[in-house]
Amino acid sequence: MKISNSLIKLGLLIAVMVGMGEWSVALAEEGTVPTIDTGDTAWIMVSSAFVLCMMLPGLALFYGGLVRSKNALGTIMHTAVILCLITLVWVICGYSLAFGPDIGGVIGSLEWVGLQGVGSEPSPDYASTIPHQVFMVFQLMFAAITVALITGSFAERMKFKALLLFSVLWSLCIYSPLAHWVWGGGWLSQLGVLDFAGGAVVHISSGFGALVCAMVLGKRKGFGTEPMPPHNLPMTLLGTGLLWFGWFGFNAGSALGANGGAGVAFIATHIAASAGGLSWMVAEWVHRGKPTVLGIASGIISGLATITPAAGFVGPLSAMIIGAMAGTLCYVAVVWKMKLGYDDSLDVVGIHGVGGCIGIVSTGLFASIGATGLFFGNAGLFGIQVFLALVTLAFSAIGTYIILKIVDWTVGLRISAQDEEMGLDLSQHNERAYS
Amino acid sequence: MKISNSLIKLGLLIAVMVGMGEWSVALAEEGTVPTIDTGDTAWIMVSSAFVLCMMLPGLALFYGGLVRSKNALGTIMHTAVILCLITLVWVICGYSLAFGPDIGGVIGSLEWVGLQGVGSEPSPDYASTIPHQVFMVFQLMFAAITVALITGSFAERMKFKALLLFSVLWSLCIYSPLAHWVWGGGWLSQLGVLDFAGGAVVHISSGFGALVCAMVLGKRKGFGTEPMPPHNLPMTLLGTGLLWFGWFGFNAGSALGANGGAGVAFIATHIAASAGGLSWMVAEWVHRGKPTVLGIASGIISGLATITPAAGFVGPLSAMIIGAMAGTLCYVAVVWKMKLGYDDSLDVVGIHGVGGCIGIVSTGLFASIGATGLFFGNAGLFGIQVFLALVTLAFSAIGTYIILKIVDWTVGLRISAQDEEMGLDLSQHNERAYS
Amino acid sequence: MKISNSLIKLGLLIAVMVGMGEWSVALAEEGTVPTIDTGDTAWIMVSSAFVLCMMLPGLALFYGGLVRSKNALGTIMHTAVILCLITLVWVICGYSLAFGPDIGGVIGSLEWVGLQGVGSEPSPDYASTIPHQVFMVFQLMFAAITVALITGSFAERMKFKALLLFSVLWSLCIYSPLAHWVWGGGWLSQLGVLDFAGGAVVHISSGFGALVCAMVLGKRKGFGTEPMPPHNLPMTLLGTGLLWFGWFGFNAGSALGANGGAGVAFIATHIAASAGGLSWMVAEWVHRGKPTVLGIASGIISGLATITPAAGFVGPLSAMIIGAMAGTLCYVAVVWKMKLGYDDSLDVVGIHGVGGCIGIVSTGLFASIGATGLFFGNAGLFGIQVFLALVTLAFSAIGTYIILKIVDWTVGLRISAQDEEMGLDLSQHNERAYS
Amino acid sequence: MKLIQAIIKPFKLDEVKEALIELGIHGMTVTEVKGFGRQKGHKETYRGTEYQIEFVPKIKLDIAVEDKRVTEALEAITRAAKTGSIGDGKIFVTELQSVIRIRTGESGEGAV
Amino acid sequence: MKLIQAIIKPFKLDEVKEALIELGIHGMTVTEVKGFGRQKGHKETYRGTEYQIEFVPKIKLDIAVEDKRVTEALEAITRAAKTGSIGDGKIFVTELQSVIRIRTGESGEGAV
Amino acid sequence: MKLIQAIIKPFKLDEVKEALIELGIHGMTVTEVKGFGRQKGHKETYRGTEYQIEFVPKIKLDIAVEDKRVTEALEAITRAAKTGSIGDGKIFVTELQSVIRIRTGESGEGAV
Ligand SMILES: Nc1ncnc2c1ncn2[C@@H]1O[C@H](COP(=O)(O)OP(=O)(O)O)[C@@H](O)[C@H]1O
Ligand SMILES: Nc1ncnc2c1ncn2[C@@H]1O[C@H](COP(=O)(O)OP(=O)(O)O)[C@@H](O)[C@H]1O
Ligand SMILES: Nc1ncnc2c1ncn2[C@@H]1O[C@H](COP(=O)(O)OP(=O)(O)O)[C@@H](O)[C@H]1O
Repeated sequence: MKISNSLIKLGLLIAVMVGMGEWSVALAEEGTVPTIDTGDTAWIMVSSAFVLCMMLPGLALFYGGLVRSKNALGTIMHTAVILCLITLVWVICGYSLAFGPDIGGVIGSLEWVGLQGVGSEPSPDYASTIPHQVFMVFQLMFAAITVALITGSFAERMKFKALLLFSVLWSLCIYSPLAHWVWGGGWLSQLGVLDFAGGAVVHISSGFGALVCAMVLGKRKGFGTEPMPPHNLPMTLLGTGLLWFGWFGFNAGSALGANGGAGVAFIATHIAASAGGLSWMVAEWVHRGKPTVLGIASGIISGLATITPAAGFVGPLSAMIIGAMAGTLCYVAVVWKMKLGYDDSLDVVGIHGVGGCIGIVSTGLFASIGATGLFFGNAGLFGIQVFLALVTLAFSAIGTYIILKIVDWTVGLRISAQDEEMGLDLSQHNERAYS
Repeated sequence: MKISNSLIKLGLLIAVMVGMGEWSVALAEEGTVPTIDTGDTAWIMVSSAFVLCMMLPGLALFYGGLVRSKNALGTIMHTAVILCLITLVWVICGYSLAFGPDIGGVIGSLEWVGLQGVGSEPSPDYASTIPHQVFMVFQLMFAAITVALITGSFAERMKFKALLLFSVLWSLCIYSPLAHWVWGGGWLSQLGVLDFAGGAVVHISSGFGALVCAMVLGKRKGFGTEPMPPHNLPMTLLGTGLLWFGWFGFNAGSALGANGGAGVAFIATHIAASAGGLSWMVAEWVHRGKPTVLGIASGIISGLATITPAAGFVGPLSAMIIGAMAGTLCYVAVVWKMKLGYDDSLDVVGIHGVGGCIGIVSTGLFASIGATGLFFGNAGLFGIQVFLALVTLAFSAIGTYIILKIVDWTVGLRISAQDEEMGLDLSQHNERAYS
Repeated sequence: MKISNSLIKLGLLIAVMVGMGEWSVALAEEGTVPTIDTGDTAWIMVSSAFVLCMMLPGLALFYGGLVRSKNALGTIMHTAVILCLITLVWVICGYSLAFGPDIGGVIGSLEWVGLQGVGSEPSPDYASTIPHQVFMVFQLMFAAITVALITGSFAERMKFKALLLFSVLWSLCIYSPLAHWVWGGGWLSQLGVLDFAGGAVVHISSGFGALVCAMVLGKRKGFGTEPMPPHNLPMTLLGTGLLWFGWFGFNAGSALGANGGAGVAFIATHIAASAGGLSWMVAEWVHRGKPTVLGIASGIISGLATITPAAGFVGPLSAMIIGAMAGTLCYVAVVWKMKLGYDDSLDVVGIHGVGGCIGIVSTGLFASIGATGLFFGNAGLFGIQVFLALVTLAFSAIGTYIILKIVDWTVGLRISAQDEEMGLDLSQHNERAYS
Repeated sequence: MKLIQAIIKPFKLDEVKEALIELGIHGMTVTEVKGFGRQKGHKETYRGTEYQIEFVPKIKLDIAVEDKRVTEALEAITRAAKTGSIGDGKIFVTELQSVIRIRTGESGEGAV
Repeated sequence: MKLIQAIIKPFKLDEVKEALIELGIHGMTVTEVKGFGRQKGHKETYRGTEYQIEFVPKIKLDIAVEDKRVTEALEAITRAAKTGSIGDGKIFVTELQSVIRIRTGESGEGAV
Repeated sequence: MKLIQAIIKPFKLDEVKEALIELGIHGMTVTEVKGFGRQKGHKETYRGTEYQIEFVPKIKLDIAVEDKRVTEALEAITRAAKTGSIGDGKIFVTELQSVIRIRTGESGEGAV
């Protein structure tokens, strides 16, 4: 009796470890076959679906509500077509470039082109308790949403063909390498950078790509002189809700299992979103005299974007501070934009670019779970994180610039003034949003 | 090699046990450390996200579609800001008051302030197969939505500052104590009351709080004389769908695991929603000559609210009866409101108050799974349930009255007549929903 | 005591196997008691909720946005009331007819009427790792959505009473038998047909039922002469996103567990949706000169409908080909409709009917995982699949015709010309969508 | 020059437009309006509360025509817009003092 | 016959309608318009950027009345629509050359 | 007093408003309308079916002006609203018999 009981206890002990990511890795190292855990698999499939929901309908409507009604469909289309397109790009070669067997720390090999060798067994390299294909599709969603985020900066004026070409090039030349460097075993990961769910890979890269887009494409006709109020804020709030909802998959899914680490990321995400929403609201209240609904929505997204790299590494109170900083500083960044004079139409730079930087740096400051940041005594991490932010920013900005030039020379970037007057919906798609 | 292999197999064997809910309970009783089950954890994280989705965008749009367009954003804002605010309140001290170590059956201690001691291990007291933090965030969603429900009663006329103060006070002084009494080991739970997912804690409390709000704030300008049709019913139907969807997390998540009990709650929830929708539709059809879309939506919500306390305790046919009663009686209650003459603008009393009461009492009648109600031979439970309904109702009504008076004395409850004419969106937030 | 311990160990052993999809089948055959797996249960509950989300709000808004604004609510109502009604029908006897103990390969017995015997233990016949009730509710969602899909063909002109009667009859007389034949152990399943998640049972049956409806009800007033543009395409795109999201539950949930097979279905679903969206967009671009937003949305749904029967049986590249065929051929079918002159108002035939046929046949061609199609050397399966498509098509078409005649004789099918002019919202429901 | 303002049932717009085009009148301006008159509106019901909505959707057409074509225009509109049931609408005619085509600056009959 | 065009504050519509009905005037046509005038509009703020919105929502009423009732109609409208604060609106009166009831084809005063 | 009704391209509204303000005309009423005329509309495509939409969004401005300012007002509008391409719109002028300011009850030129 006692012996069998202790055996059971021992087993349980082991079982716990199985539940925890690190052990399965250990086991994999011993050469055993990793096994699928149904709970982890369920969670990552759900998380993948959640991230899809962040894009379509989430981001599509968030952006769609912010533009003028003559551009509502064209704006939604950006996210929709990017989602379809990057899915195929990722399956064909994007995944292999990002996560395939490493070549010199720089890029993944083409071994997994067309998902060859990406089967329903766990991968030996990533997420040892879920099917490799599920890991692949979870990463696919990240690849797609990153490109979609950028579209907010050139809303209401990009040629549709240009959008297609830009998206494919950007995904292959900016996203896949970056994902490889940070998550696929590349050189940055070897330096020990921390990016839990994509503060650098997703938000800094899209945010500063967006800045370059806004500068290269130029202002919208009438920007700064005529009011361009959002045509449907309830739609934007709907998008906000779906983004928040989906972000649980984005961040807590990045634990790659339904374990304690996922729980840490889940609550950090939720708390930062709330703190971000409130702090933006208060900042605008103080600055402009009224709390606004678009303000709280923007603050929520700022909080979510900012906590992304830190989610799995910080406790609830740190998350609250990070979220509060996010809402305030992103608000300041967005207000400054008007002074700098570029037309980042839906504030991708101010929210994702600035938020991503704050998040990456904050990870170096506040990390206390599974890593140690400056405030807990490890100055080294802070330096590494600042370096990560700068490298990502520079790589994305320069790469985006080159890609835009290529697109401009080939198909042209911007629609004609007359088409802009008419709106994307009629000029690019022969459709109207509302009849 | 072989030895380590067999050890691993043994470990796996045992791991399976972790997968089985009953076992971990048995084990916990033997005094062993509770272990995380990935399936249960996945389910409760999903459920938490689902309940978030019930609020934003769910409830926000459900309510937002029902008001006049000049108040659309202000109404959505109520839910959004409450979600952010109560998140912080809960993290800082609400959770500790509700679920922290019991003080005399009345309130939780402040031991868990700032989530101190709420870690990624299961709590010894609640939900032994999921991280304590995940249990905490699941409960957080309940705390937030309860306050948000109330806002329907004073829609289109509450000062924004008053809303903020009211929400914080209500959550701390009404919700946390009630949650403690019923779910946190407090005096009501010691009496043996049954409230599976919040018929009393969530629906009766918000519903009768709402009644007092409607009475204290008074009618909207023009109420009863001019038509105030919902400005966007498709938006309300969207909200209905998301509420239904999220309610699976709310109710089946309250099983705190992905087990047979969750399945029981899941199907009871679904059946009661359907029966509620149809019965309200038929009642209105008989009464007014036409079945309405808002009617079926309202009936669905009535069914969902009503089954909430009973979901895990009743079989499918009982759920059908409870749902059918819900749709009919809530319809009657809502029609009566016009006669009583108070302006519960979005019918929080008629749906959540009345529905909650029916549900709590029905649990005492129909319980047959894991508990026994009157119809299955246990009159005692029935009495206890009626007592629970009355205590909750009285506590919430009186408490809400006091809080409203405090808010009125400090920041004032109601916007000026001119602001009301203008609408919340422009007067409180300098924004318009549609441009 | 020792014996009980060894028994426990034995149970555990078996439990492990249960955790692994393939094994559980073997065990069931050996007659052991199936046990619940929390990961699988979490996944199927989530999947059920996802399919609910596909209907309300998903399909309801997808369809609602496509009609004219005077019919917006009436169209949403179709899905809402069908969801409620078929839920009760299914619980009362539909499930028993479809999945109850087989009678001669033709129909399920009435043994499980009112869900008697459908408990929270796994069923011995279906899905041995999840509660039987959870399997039942997952199937319920399929039953409901199938009927709801049809409503697109007779949008804007069906009497509400007729809709109710039609739905009940169709579900009982067409859906339940078909589900039994293919999934409930009936004669088609005995032939070895493959229908992973409902290409025949759901899409062919609703698609060709819809064709008959469109023909019997006749054209809308003004069809072909006056423009009937969609009144709210952002709403339709919102629906598209929610359908895509929910379809992960529909298809990957049909693996009935969170295992490798679910992963296979998940990625096939996602890839086919993307390929479908792009291929329809390109087809329309070539044909009409502009890529459209409604086009990509329609292509996404075509891809999803088409991959449904194949999802668990095909690899990613096959899924891409199937999706690409779906988008192109469904576009062609929809354009042809105008030539054939029937008014399938929201293109149920062109998308679900045609898509379902392509999918069922493609399964016979491309199956390579757990089954072998023509392209992998097994011509037999191809023949069987063609047979399945034809049988389903004929059964649904004929059955629908008879049901429509019965409904016409009893309550009448079509609203008056004046009511049609006025719109469903005011004439059938005394409501307006927007005020 | 006269300005004809016709208030008609919305679904008659296409027929009226065709009738005018047949007369060679190729310009008009359309406004969505709500009418109040003999035609009673409709009932709406929200959560058991009934509202009588008295305003009925109508279309207002503004058409500037040369004096000599007014009679035939009025006849054409009346014919095309008529259903014979209450609520068919009204036509109002006012005198136009001048008409200008913005594009060219020309005024008078040629500007229409 | 005269055509009265009254531009009023939206929330005054019901009162004006009642006032006209009391006079026995049972027909009117309502248009949602935006007004620009002495009444300043409002401020809107989106992400910290302020817009001054100068156009104010108004309701335009078109009412055809027989000449003899014009004065009382104008008085009734003025009384009912007045709040005394800036932005109450204007009333414009023009001469109607003819009025036709489409349903019956009748014209003149009987058509109103 | 005259009532000027100008039908213009929507994006010209601001310029026209500025031009009028420069003249000291500080009141106007704006209606969203659809125009039908020489300017052909646009094509829309839904699931492969093409519709020719003949109605084009326009803005209608109603401006009451004293007689003496009519000419300059017409000139200002024409200048500001002109793009030179088809569809620039029309201006209609009618005689106003009286104008009342609701707030004060005053009528005539002072009421504008
Ligand atoms: N005196 C009026 N002034 C302006 N518009 C009117 C007047 N009377 C009727 N109308 C318009 O004509 C429409 C039709 O009038 P109504 O009295 O309903 O029917 P009928 O045209 O058959 O007499 C009304 O909805 C309203 O828009
Ligand atoms: N000259 C004008 N022509 C046409 N409409 C005018 C004119 N002046 C004012 N209006 C209309 O009357 C409304 C009220 O005018 P406003 O100057 O704001 O206040 P008040 O009526 O108190 O003088 C304006 O919003 C506008 O719709
Ligand atoms: N006869 C008319 N009556 C009323 N409005 C007219 C008339 N002709 C044109 N319009 C209005 O003027 C607008 C511009 O007219 P259109 O013929 O397209 O171009 P243009 O002004 O360059 O001649 C039309 O869209 C319509 O709103």
